[in-house]
Amino acid sequence: MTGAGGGPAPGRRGRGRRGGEDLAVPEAEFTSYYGRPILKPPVWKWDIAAYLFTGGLAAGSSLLAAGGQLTGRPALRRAGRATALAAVSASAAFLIRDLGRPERFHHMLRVAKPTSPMSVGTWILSAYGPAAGVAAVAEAAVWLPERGPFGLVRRVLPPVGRAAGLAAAATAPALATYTGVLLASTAVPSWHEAYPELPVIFAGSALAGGAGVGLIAAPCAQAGPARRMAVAGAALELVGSHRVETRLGLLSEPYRVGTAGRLLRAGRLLTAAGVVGGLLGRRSRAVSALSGAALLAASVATRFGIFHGGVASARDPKYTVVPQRQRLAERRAAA
Amino acid sequence: MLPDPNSLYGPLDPAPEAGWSAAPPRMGFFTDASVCIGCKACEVACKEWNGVPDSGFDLLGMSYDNTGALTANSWRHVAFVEQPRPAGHRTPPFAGTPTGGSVSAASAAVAAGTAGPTGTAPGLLPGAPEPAARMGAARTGEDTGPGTDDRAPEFLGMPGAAPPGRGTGAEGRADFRWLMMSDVCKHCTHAACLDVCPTGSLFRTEFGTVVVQEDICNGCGYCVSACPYGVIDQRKGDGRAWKCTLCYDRLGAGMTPACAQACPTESIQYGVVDELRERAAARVATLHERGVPEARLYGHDPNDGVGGDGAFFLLLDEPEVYGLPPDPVVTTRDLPRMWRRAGLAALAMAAATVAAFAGGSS
Amino acid sequence: MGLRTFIEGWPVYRQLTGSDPLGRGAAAQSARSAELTARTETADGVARSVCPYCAVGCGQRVFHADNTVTQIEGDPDSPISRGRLCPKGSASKSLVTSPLRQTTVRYRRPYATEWEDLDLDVAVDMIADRIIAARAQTWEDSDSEGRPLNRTLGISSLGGATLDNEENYLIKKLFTAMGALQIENQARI
Amino acid sequence: MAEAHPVGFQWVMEAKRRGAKVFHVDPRFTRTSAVADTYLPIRAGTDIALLGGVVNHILTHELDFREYVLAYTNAATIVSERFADTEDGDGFFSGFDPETNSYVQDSWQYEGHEDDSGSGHTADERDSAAGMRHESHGAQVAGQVRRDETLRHPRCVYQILKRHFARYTPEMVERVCGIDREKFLELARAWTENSGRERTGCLIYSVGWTQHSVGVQYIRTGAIIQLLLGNVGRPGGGVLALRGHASIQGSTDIPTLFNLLPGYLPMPHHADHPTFDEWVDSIRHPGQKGFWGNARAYAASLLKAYWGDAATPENDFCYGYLPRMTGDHGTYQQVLNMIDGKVKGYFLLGQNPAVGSAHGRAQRLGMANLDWLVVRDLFMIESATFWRNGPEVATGEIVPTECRTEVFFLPAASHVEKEGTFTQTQRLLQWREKAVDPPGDARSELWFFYHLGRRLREKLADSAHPRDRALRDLAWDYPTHGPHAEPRAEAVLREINGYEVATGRPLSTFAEARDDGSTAVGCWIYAGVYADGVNQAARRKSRHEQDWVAAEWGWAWPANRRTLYNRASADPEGRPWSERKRYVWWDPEKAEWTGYDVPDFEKTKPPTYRPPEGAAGPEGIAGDDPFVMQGDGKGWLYAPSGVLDGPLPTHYEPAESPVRNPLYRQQANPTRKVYAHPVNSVNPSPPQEHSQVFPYVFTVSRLTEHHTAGGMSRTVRPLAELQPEMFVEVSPELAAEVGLAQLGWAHLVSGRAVIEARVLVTDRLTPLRVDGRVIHQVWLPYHFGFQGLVTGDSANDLFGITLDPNVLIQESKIGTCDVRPGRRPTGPALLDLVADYQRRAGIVAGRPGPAVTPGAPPPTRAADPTGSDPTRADGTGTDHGDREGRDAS
Repeated sequence: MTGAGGGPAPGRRGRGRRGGEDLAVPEAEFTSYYGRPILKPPVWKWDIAAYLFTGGLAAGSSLLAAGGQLTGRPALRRAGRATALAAVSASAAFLIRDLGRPERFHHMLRVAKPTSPMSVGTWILSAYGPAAGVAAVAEAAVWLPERGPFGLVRRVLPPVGRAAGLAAAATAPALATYTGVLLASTAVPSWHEAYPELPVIFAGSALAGGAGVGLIAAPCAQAGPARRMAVAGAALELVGSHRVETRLGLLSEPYRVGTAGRLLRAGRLLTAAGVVGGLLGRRSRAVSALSGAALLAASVATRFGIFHGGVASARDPKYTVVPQRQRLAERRAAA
Repeated sequence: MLPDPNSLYGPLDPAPEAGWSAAPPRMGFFTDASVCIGCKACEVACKEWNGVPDSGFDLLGMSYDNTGALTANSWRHVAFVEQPRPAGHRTPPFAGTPTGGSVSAASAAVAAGTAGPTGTAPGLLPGAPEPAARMGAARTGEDTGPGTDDRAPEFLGMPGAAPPGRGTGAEGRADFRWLMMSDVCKHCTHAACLDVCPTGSLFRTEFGTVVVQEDICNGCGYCVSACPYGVIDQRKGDGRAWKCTLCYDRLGAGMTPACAQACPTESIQYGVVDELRERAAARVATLHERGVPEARLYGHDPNDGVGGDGAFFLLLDEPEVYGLPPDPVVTTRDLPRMWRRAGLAALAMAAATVAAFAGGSS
Repeated sequence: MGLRTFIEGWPVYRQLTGSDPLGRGAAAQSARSAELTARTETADGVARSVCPYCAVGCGQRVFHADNTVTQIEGDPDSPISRGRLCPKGSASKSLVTSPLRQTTVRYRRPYATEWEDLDLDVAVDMIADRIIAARAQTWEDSDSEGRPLNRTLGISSLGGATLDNEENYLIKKLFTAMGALQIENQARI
Repeated sequence: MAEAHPVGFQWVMEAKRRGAKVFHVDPRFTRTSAVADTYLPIRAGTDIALLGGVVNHILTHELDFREYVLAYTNAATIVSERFADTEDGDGFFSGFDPETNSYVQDSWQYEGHEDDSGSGHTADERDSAAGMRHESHGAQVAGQVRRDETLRHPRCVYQILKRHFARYTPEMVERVCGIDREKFLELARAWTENSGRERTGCLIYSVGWTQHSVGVQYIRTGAIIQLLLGNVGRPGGGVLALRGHASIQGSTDIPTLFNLLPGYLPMPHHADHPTFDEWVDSIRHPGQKGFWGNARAYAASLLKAYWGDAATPENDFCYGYLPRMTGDHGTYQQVLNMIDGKVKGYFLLGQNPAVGSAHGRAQRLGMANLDWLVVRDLFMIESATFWRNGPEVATGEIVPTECRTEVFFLPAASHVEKEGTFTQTQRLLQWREKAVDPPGDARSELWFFYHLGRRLREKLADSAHPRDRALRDLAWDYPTHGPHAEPRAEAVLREINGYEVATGRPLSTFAEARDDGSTAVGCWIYAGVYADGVNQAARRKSRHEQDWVAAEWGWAWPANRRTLYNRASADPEGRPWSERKRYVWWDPEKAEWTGYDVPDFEKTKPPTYRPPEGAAGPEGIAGDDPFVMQGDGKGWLYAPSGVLDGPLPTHYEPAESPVRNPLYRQQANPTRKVYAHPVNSVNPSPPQEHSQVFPYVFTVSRLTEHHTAGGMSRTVRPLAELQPEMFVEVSPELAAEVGLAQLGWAHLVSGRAVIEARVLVTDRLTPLRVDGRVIHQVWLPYHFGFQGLVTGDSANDLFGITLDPNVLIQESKIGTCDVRPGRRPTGPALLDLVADYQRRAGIVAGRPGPAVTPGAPPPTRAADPTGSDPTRADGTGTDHGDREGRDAS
């Protein structure tokens, strides 16, 4: 078994790896027990897909904020920090909400397991969340009275916020990309086999999302980095999602059809629109903001698309049996 | 103590690797489908001991299987498969009777569409008719055992085209076999459910088994997606994940797990995994001698994708016929590469941000 | 619980200090799991019994605590069953502890549409009265030729195949003494 | 066996693992078939034809274990020249009396014993199910018999058997049973090849075999094969009955049955047994051989146990108190009497006839017409709630406000809430310890009947009625304990075991029973279960600590003997037939029988012993006569008495069959018990007209996941979920013919009822080619009813009432029906549908078809048998029953 993992051998089935939509897989003949799924599809509900988005958004926003902080673009900083706090709060809410036993959310802190992306994510969030929170709260310093105990806080907060903002930014890329591993490290066929791409897509999507916040919030003068972030993010996202839709042979199918296919196509369009709008409309606050919104929407669509694609692949035993049969046949042929 | 080099993939004795320095020998199940009589004592004995609730009162039409699948509310599941194939009967069961074609495929296809509330999530999902029909279809050529599965099941069209009993194989059916197999959690050497569990609720016991700790589980559901066998799921209302514990409490008291103790025909054998593997190999050899070439082991090989199962099987057909994945792989095999990819992506993200801020003037 | 105990009980700490750095085994074990024991170990007692379903006669061990059955499983000593049970035998605990079991006397008056409650003692007394009345109504001393009959055909009974020998003995003895001949059980069916 | 007795089946799997071949014969492919080496689908109701084919195979090829057969069976015995076989009588043996549709057995006797048949006429025996008396012992034979050791005499049993079964050829088996002849031969060869000195073969049946109008003869046929092959009394041999209830054997030994008293003593008959002496002599047959000679002691000791001090030799031990039979008082007769208003009160003790008995509608209508009903059960069963939610309430036949039955539901204690013994299917008594107290008002039957009796006796203490003396004199003092004054079960067991009245010393064996009133024995065959004052049934020595016979686990009657007639495991000289199969043998040095089991023989009687002239009782049994309970010490291939419907098994069609009997003009068992009651009916069978109205055969049996009428399984969650719905299994061929779809609905119509079920279309059922036509069979579980966690229509509703003449057990393993797609009608439309079928089938209420098939005149004493046939119905005189296809409508 090579590093390509359990994926089907290139060229064997997905004829024309780069053949765009022409990836028709011969109708797979397979057997399963009363035709039923072999795997249990994920029990995660929409809130996990939403978390993928908000987590990425928080990460992208924190990076944006840190950039703004370091390059003197206060609008980016403020918007980034505020969005980061809101997004990370929503993330926590989504995560806890999805638990079967929400009151036991703190059990996540019992262990620190490198084998569990969710455990790793928990600790990343534990590091990131407070930092992002403090950074955002620091923005409120200006509204505090100048005297008294609050005056002290008002004076201390900005430097603390700066440190926190940098800390949040330092952990943000991990927050954005670990979710790729979160999905990939499952038995869900189309997630697992997409493990090389998922972090890339999610990184790109996070960047684009952060950029979207910047485009919406910042005056055109400060929005340049956001535009560039959008381009970079879109590039990562588009390359990544193109690869999952084409590289995985049969397992790419769930990303091309049904809900997942529609969402990913929509994501691609919105991303393109966002980037184009961001670049062409650089002088128009409105166009920029619209572009930013498109990027955010694209990020949402992409996350939900990836999510649904995986779920679909687990629901149909075809995606479990056929690639595994193929693998066995290849092993036998080799032996 | 450093983790074993095979701590994520490959042959391993899991209990010592999980920190049990004075671990007893690894314990497990060998489930021999060739002597299973489908009585479901295992299902019931398990529920009685473990206080597992019912999983719905629905006629599924999957032969005598009204459980449907392993769920949080059924930790043993007896599969029933009817097939117009030879079964080592000295003469075919229906030789000489005025039969038409077989209906096994068509009936299975209809049964694929049933479902019922199991009280769990995701529970029992309906299936597709074609692969169900293929399960119940005759085979072209002779069944000479595992690894010769290039022959497609002989399945002549979907039901509905012709009334059952007509139109398919007009020469009549003579051969028939009724497969039964008690499925259970595999207690993998490399257990993805355990590895991905963020709370440590799922843990490796000193017996090498994999157990959900009900006082810890917070119902995150990660294990459900991680299991390559589709074993574990979530109990509704309760919210937690449940599965076979290999009767951890009984093992601690030196007792046999409830299902194995109840099993009337020793189809479910409990013991030291190494010994069970020897016994299983001998049983396969015996069956091959007795003219049952289709007998094969499943999950016994420490070199397979999950490092071998603590609960493995002797099957009489391909694994997927029984609802088992033909070549499962634990997700952690690829985990280091996944983290590397995530790291690269994170770096790219950071670099892109730096570039975005550093690379322009506006 | 002191802080020290708390820290030492924290699996992350145990991961860092113990033999299970990945937190997948010993370090992750909960206090409950560590103390887990089979409830058969803590039972008040175990009764050696026999399965109530079919006639194979499989040995059962009935574990109980606080006057409640906590587990019923096969008796490995039995030369008949070697500790094994079928699904029905395995379900014996659910059978005897079932919430659907009727545990109070129910009474349906003639022509009534609903059940009502009745005291057990009163019920037995009423049944005794009805037996005496039925005998009085339907007693046959002798046949047309004067040969003794000593019986009533006004009382019937069905059942016994699920009961104990001792019970069947008393049933037959009492019914015979009251002249009730029409005593039957599943062996006729 | 895997279906209904999975744990017992472990021993079959064990044998298979060691190389045994397993053959499974069943109308449907079951979980047993799945692991058998060969499965033989059979038309329900034709087992005698199949087994008769095996007998023929053995005799034709002389494959019998000749040494065993000669020495241990009655093969050599010469039968009366007056005997005529069914092969000559077109389905009738000699001695048939068409007035009563029963036999006079004189002509069946051994030569020179023609007047010894005991009852002479069997009509009375049929009514009292007298065949059941022989469970503990064979029927009687007086004196010496004539034998031909060469087996060539034309009237020796061997030759009679050979002629009788000569037509049961493989071709005939195929024609009757629908079993491929090659497959039949596979079975016959395997059975014969695996029997003899070195090997034994075992025949196992589930008691569905008894639920036929020729049920006893099924088992007889099996016994004949096993005797011919030397498979009786030897390890790994035998005819094993898999009974279906925890203590159904016990409830036959200590009978809650109308015709028996404990230990298979007959309930006295008003005409035959007016006095104690006549009663006793009818049991022991003075002067006859065998172990039945001490019957007087058993009978006197029983009455002593019943009436204690009041029972004295002078008053015949209160024999006069016993109620007397005048005819058939069986459960089905009772139910018909209930419908007719003759029964006032009814006790149901852990039994659910509304679902579990044949003709459920009759059962429910009967219960709805009582003064009072007492139901004692764990759960609220259908038999307690029929007045509010039974099917007849839906059809309007039972109107709650018009139903007068007063119902007492008394909750019962479960098996863990009381102590006592069950007797399992191999006669083994096992004591159960009590684990917990019963909940609420729940009480044991022991408690209920003890206190009911106590109360009755109190109420009648001052009664002057003679009828109450039996109650007032009853020995009814049992020690009680606990807050509810629970009687001590061990005290009752001690009484069952028997004791010396003077000292109270428990007896060690039934040989200690006396006829002078000095011993009281509740059930003589159980004597020894409390030997030495120790509860032997409570023994639990682990199987790991004793040999494979495990004699110290529980206690088996008689005398803790695990295999009956085990003297036959040794050759006539007392040596094991082979080392592999040694079990019980004669030790010449110690001059006694020894072995793994308790020898079923007088311990010191040497193999060379020959009885002196005129010896009676045990003394009359020779040293090489293993069948010590038989009057001649031999295993009976041919039964000159004791079986009412023939000395040899004969294939008759079931009472309801779509097929004309291919062997004889006589269609069905002419001696079967039928009830001409308006509620009862029998679907027409050929040659009657209109049999095509009910073209399909249905058969019912158990599922592993459920128990009997469902009262102990449909109420239990982990079982109810495993088989949650009533279903019918049909072959793909029938599904196509009728238009049934997998998981759709079907309804089945008989002359009694219509029920509905979900459809499972499965390859496990197959049509059969029978006598040139295709017969379809469907299968139903009979577990479902209208109460419980899971509910459904009751299969037993479809049956009518027709009984085996020997034991009065109903034919409820086969009936005919129509099968239609879709759900059944409800309400009055349901009754209309059944009425329509009855009309089309020419069913007249209360007029079952003729027992003697028209045109099949039996060799009889009657001058004009057909003309004098009182039960003959109209329009049945010709043999033009439609043999093909369904009714066109």
